[in-house]
Amino acid sequence: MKFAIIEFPGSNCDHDAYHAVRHVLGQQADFIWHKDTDLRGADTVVLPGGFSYGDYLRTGAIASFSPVMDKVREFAAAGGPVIGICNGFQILLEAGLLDGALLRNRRLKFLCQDVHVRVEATDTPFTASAELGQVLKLPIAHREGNYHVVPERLADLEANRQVIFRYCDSAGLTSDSVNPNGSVGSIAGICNLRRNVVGLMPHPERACESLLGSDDGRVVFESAVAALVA
Amino acid sequence: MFVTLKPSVFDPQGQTILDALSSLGYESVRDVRQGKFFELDVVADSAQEAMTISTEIADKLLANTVIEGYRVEVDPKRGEGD
Amino acid sequence: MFVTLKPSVFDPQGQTILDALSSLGYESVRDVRQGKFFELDVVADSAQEAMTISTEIADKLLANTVIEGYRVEVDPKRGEGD
Amino acid sequence: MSINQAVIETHGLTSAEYRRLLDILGREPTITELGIFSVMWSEHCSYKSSRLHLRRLPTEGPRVVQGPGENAGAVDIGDGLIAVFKIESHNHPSFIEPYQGAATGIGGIIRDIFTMGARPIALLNSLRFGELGDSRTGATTRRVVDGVVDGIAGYGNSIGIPTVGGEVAFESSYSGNPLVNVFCLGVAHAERLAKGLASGEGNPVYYVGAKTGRDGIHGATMASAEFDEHSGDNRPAVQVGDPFMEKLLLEACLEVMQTDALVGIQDMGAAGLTCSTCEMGARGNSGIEIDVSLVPQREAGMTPYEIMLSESQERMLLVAKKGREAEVEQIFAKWDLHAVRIGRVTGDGVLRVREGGKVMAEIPNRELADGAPLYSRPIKRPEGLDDLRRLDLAKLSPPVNLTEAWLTLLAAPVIASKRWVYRQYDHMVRTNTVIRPGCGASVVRVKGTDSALALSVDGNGRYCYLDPREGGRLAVAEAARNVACAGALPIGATNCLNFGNPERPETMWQFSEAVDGIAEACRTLEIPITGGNVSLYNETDGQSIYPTPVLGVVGLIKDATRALAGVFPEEGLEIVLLGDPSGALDGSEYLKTAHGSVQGCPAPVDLDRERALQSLLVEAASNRLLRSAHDCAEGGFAVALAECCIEGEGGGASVELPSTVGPHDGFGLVRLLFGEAPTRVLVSVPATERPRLLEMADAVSLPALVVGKTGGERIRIAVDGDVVADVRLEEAGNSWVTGFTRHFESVPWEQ
Ligand SMILES: Nc1ncnc2c1ncn2[C@@H]1O[C@H](COP(=O)(O)OP(=O)(O)O)[C@@H](O)[C@H]1O
Ligand SMILES: [Mg+2]
Repeated sequence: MKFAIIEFPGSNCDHDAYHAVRHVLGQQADFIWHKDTDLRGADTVVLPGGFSYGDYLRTGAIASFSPVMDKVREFAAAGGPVIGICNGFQILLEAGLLDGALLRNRRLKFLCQDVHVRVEATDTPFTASAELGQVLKLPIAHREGNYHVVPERLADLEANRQVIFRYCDSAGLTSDSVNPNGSVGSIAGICNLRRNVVGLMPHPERACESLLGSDDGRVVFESAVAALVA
Repeated sequence: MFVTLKPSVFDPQGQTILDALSSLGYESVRDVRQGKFFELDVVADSAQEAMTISTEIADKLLANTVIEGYRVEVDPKRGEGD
Repeated sequence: MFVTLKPSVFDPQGQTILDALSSLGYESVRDVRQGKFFELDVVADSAQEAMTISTEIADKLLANTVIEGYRVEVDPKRGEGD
Repeated sequence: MSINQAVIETHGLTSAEYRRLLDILGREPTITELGIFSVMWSEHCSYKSSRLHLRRLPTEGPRVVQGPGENAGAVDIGDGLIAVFKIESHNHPSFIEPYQGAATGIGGIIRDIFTMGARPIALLNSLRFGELGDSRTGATTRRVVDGVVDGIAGYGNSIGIPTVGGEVAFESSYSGNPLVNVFCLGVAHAERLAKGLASGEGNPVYYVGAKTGRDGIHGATMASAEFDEHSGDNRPAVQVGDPFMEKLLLEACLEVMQTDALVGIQDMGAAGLTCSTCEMGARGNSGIEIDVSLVPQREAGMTPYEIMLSESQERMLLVAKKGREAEVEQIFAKWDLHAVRIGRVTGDGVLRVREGGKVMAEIPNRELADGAPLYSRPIKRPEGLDDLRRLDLAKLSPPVNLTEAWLTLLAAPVIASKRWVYRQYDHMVRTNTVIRPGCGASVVRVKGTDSALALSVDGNGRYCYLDPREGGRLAVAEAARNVACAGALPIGATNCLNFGNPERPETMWQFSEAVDGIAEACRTLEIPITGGNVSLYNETDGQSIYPTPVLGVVGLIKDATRALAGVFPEEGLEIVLLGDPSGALDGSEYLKTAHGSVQGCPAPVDLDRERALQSLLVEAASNRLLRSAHDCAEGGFAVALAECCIEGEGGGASVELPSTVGPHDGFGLVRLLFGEAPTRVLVSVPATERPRLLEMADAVSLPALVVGKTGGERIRIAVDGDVVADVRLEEAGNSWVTGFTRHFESVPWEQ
């Protein structure tokens, strides 16, 4: 099982994702530089968090034009599992691989804290090993995490069960007061229609070891491994 | 080149400024929306061409048309000095 | 209301966008500077008054005059529709 | 331009300094040379007022790999690794433009660390502002706080180095001169330590990073002159940080350092190209010759003077090995950076600046770098200090309701939770943060080893104002104690000395006393100082800040899984108070919050006992005896107890203290609850481990008192059987958690 971790200039959770899959899960992992045009036989692609191109212009905007993104598109079109975390999610949206956009958090400030998210679907390569309704404690760290789609598209997303993670409290209940950034429908993560491309704002790679406060994030990567073996 | 959030999209920055203004006593301000603008220095043979290039750039890169609208203005005089 | 970095102040955002444009093949773009703009809906008796209020707001709140300059434009027609 | 008296004065050189310059050159300087001398000999770069004093700080120890003198210090942390760390001030720029001032401060300290070949893994910040509640300056303070925190977040988050801790305090003395001290720590392989030196005649000198603009020209001299109402004139000198560029530089430089193609490297910080060329040459006993026309420039028509003095951010100077140029250039190109050869190393010990064929400056390096005059400035103990140090409680009345006083204190901006601040900082990126900000020291693990490092920055300007020597000792003791509470052995320290105008003898007295205090404490606690920073002229319109030394202490935990949190982790634990139960109200937060008074003699620290306490904590933590440890600092015992409950998972607590004998002034209980004193730590232990803990304390004659148990929905303090303060955990939590935001948001926007 081999993960490709794409590095854009300004990515800064690339090493964290690498550490999680390589050292915590014991899987193979390769860094792929954004100018590369070869995913080197990877089974799963990870677009890590960070501030690609400084988040200048708009988060993820410039990175979505990187040469490697053509390969990621091909890989996704062939059904390969792709996950975008935080800035990686923003890049997937800018690249048109997922629907919607991320606005500035409703209270404007950057937020770094733990949140709870509820798993809304287990038929994706990144949630297959989780249980439906399972509550995960994961960190967030972003200023532009306020997910937005127009109401008609939101209805589509819901109807197609494309919402994969929702902000909730520790008991799994959603409410405005536990929605950290104002995302429509408390959406923390979504997938594409084909369900192989997933994007989320929380950082599962930061929650893979209990020493760091939570290992709830492991299930995301373990799912990817299991999905491939299956 | 002017890029603004579409009217249907909530603008938290504009709202915050509005709140600040009202707490400063500027009651006459009814609404604030924040946008970005870009000054591009484009070498082109005609204003027409500059417009085409700029519009393409705005559409492709500078605006995210999912949430933003844009408007392009060309100031051809600028170039003449060069 | 337009807020831009003063010309002598480094604009890393503009520089990065410029680099991105050139790697996308837009060689004809020579310079990019990014600024903010604000649309304020001001209730005022005259364009003059709106101008005064807006300028005051720009100076006090919207522009950081240490590194930014600003320009205010008033569009009186806007209000008529209300 | 001809060099007359006025020109010399605007360059901040005294006539004696100018004569020295003439001696060194043996002729009149060119204007470029004058500019170069003026920045190199500014207080900021030359430490001319402080250096004689700094020599008294202990800088050696078995773990010290790099002491003061390089871009940062370094200590051995085992496994073939070293911890590289330093603290820096960015006070003046942060007042002029809070966001960019703080942001570029972060950029600067990060460069200091990776310049040494270390991968930066943690940032801390120590902040001092005016009072939010001040009707005259509160609104400005709010804007400055907001901008500074935003700037630190903006830069640190973007570059991906976690800001894991810090401190924030408010005192009116900082209202016109806030303090922004930033600390960075990195980890390097011991054999890869890079140095800022130039050697090897003919080796190429490279410039890499952002282009040079007219930013911050005279920045270094600005940081060395006090503010007055004309400071606005300096404003265009504000620099804008570019964290994205710095991220590229960081990765590219670390990659270049993996090769052995590099001779030396230094960032262009204060005094930019001038300082880096001259210092690298001086350290390597060589000269450097550069051609300014080759320097990448952002603006047209820049003069050699401007290019040499520019403080544009995110630039590095490198000396590579001859013949390895292509290798170096390629690595930078991979990161979209263009390394430009601007000169070469020479053997003549001269800094030579050319513009094309023309020589614009030619100065012997060593004299320029190390030849600044050192001043033994006059020292005088301030008059009125004795009055200040006399605390007369008879004029004050004790609180009627101790519970209310407790809640008020918990909500005071200095004490209340700083969540509003650290939530804006990404404190988890790099997945090393074992103990997050919230309570006490922060802990980051060192990947690839079993170990972790605990970090704390501390200082209390109020104590130093009342007694600078004791204040210096207390700052060291507190920072080290915080680290020890996390179960870490303190192994090294850095310090940032923020003081007023050194030309005032009273300031120099404070400075000298504080240095002696720090030196004493570091000696007894065996913590070497490996570097630091001095920031003088912190005064506005003649009003000086409190003398504020800030200590950053690094501690080592051999087994990261034994790092101790500062809060009660579960119900049913026994709470033990190590150290004396009572504290003093002198200089305390209680006295200031309740009575607006800053007076008295802060409780002194017994350094031997402090050392015993810290050793005990480290040993008990490594034996897994303790479940938590929290020192009693500002706000005393009652505040520490509340914090342990609120931030923890152990519910409330019920404790009982014995009354202590003291003056019968009606403040006995207040001293017991809110009095401040060093060497006091509140720990929680499982009942089974209590006897061992008490034995250990007894063996070193450290008082240890079992005061109560964790659990329940209330926090209750009884004295001799009578409940004296009692509050619902939730209510106490509400005061503490929302206190900061409530104060902050109640300040009107600036008019
Ligand atoms: N400016 C800041 N940046 C990050 N964390 C901060 C800052 N100020 C305070 N904190 C965090 O809040 C907690 C409380 O700080 P403080 O009251 O100074 O306690 P102590 O001195 O006991 O560590 C600490 O964990 C500290 O790291
Ligand atoms: Mg402290």
